[in-house]
Amino acid sequence: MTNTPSIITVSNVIKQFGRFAALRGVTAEFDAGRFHAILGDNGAGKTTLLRAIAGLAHPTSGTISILGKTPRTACRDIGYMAHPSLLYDEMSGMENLRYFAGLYGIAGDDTCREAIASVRLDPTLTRPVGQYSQGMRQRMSLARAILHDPRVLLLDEPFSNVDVHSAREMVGLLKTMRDAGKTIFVVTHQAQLLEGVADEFVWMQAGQIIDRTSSARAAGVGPTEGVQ
Amino acid sequence: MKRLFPILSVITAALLAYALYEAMVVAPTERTMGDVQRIFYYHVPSAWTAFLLFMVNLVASVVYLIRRNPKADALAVVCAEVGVVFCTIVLVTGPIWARPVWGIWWTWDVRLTTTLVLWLIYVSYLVLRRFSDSAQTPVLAAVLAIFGALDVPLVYFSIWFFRTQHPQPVIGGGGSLDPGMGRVLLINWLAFCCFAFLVCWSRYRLEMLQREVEEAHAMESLVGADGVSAKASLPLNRSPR
Amino acid sequence: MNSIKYLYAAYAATWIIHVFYLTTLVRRYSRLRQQLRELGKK
Amino acid sequence: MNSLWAVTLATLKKDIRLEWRSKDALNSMLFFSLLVVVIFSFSFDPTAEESRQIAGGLVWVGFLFASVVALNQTWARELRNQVLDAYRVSPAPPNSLFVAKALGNFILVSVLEAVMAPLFIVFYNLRAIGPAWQLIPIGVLGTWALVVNGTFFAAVSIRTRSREIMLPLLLFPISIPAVQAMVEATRIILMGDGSARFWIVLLLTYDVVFTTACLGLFETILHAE
Repeated sequence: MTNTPSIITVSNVIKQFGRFAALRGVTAEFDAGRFHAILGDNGAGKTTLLRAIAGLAHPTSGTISILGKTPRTACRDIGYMAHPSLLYDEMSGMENLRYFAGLYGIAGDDTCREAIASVRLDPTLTRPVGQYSQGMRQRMSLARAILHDPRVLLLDEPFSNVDVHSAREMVGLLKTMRDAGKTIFVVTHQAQLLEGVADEFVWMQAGQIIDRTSSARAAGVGPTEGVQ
Repeated sequence: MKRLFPILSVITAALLAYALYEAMVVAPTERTMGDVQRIFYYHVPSAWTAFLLFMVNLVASVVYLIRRNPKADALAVVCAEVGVVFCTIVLVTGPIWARPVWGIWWTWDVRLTTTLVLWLIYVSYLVLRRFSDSAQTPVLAAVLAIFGALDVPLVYFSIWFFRTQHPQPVIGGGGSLDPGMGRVLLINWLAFCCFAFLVCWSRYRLEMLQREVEEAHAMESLVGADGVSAKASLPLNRSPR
Repeated sequence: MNSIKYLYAAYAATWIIHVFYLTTLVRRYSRLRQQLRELGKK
Repeated sequence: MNSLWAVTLATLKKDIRLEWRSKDALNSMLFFSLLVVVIFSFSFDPTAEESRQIAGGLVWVGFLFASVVALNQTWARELRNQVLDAYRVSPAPPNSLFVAKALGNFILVSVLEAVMAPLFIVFYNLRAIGPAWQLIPIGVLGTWALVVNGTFFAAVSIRTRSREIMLPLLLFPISIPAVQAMVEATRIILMGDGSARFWIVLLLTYDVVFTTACLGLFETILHAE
């Protein structure tokens, strides 16, 4: 486990959508190999920050660097999982992963099978993803995100709309990945699920980072957890 | 800069008045068309000005795509909008001219039709700007401007060839211009260019003001709703713009 | 020739369009000014 | 280069498979185009000799409307579950996605034309007086002209509000020379009225110019956010 300081540097990032700024000057450094939970109310800018780090949204101003590269050039090091599944509902899990593996230039089914097995799903399932339960779909979505073995994993609301059991299972999976040396970012409003698991809690409000704490309870400012 | 605007306005007004006098009084009356031919002195300079503005729009769009400079984008919007205004004038005065001369309102003349297509393209450009989410608008619009520019020569050739196959009344052109007419035309063009420049300048300032207001709104929008903590930290992180 | 009225119509149309456009600019400008004032008050 | 084609093929295969499973674009388009043909034959008396003159126009305007329906569907599939983001975070070349989509639409619209054309021929009792084989290059080039810009502007319009209506608003003005070329070329061949060479060359030029432009600018559009 290499602990290079600050794998991701965000400096003074502003993201403006017309008359609304989702990010209003975010500056932060994030360490490698740690589990970061990003918390905040709806509209606090969590998702936009994650999308900006993933290279999906270009900041209006400011810069983001990942391992010294821009988000776009660092794309092989980033795994991104959004709240929607990012999978084709009409295809089976294996068919989906095979296609996405192709996008990363990974040939052969072994990698896909391993990825599916690592999220504790059955690679031989032929059901289309659209018929999965929400918890299964989230895990399959995670399998897609880790397909190319990225060093940084960005997850947007991976626990919403799933039952507590599935959520805990997901947390367990993420913990294992962190222990394997990956840097993990989770956007959530369910802070209590990550208490004792995440290394750092990043509190966002109104498009800015307002606090960074090591425990979900130690937060001085910021919203009460689980409001939304 | 602030002083320049009124001075330029006065000069432009004088120039426009003088150009109008030249067009109405000094310019020789055309033999076959009569006085109605004087529409020419508004119609043609408007067209040239519109084309010039669209060209500036294209250049600004390309510059924006390369440099991502918001000022280039602002210039592109301004030129497109003012260009559409001038282009509209061309399309309105064209039929007013055609009617008494050829007895028809519209003719599928090469230049008139190309202008129409150009107008359609730039109206769709303005519609696109209106209907897209603001963060991406400049990029999409700039791309559309490039596509439009590529389209114009093709439109011109297709209509030109179509016309050679389907004989229709020949508009203007042909023959050489009376030198007196050429001079008046140039004076009018100069006057309209100055006028267009002034309008663009005002519109540019309006655009910049609008962006300022949007930015102020954006930076303000969450403060009211979310209370003290965000407000307290705002001045520290506010962008220096 | 009666066609002189077409000439006046064309010139008038030109300036009507210009004035109309300038009016919309002025209106947009005053609306922005208003918003700016409201923002300043907050 | 290798991965470019590999990804293009994979994407195309994936699209065809998805279309085959749901068939929503194909079915709605086929029915829509059938309606277009029928309504046109009510509106323009098919038996009149004049309708021969405008048949070229009718055919292509029908195709144009039908393909807009298809083109609007192109990216809808990628927006569901935000799958497009999965492509955007991957290192796969953006142009592969564009080429795959354009080829997919080309196939779809060609199928559509293959179904609609016989209906037009039957209803309007069409037969070519000029060299009929030239209708094939006209069909191919004309379809590509509609589809290449259509795919591109569909990708533009998904980034706007009211996206379904934006596509024709953006696409039609740009397509004017292509539509004119297709219509004229078809008319010339149906009427046996001289040579369609100029129009075919114009179509070819249009295709080359805009295919290049699309390939050059698609990445900008895909990552515009």
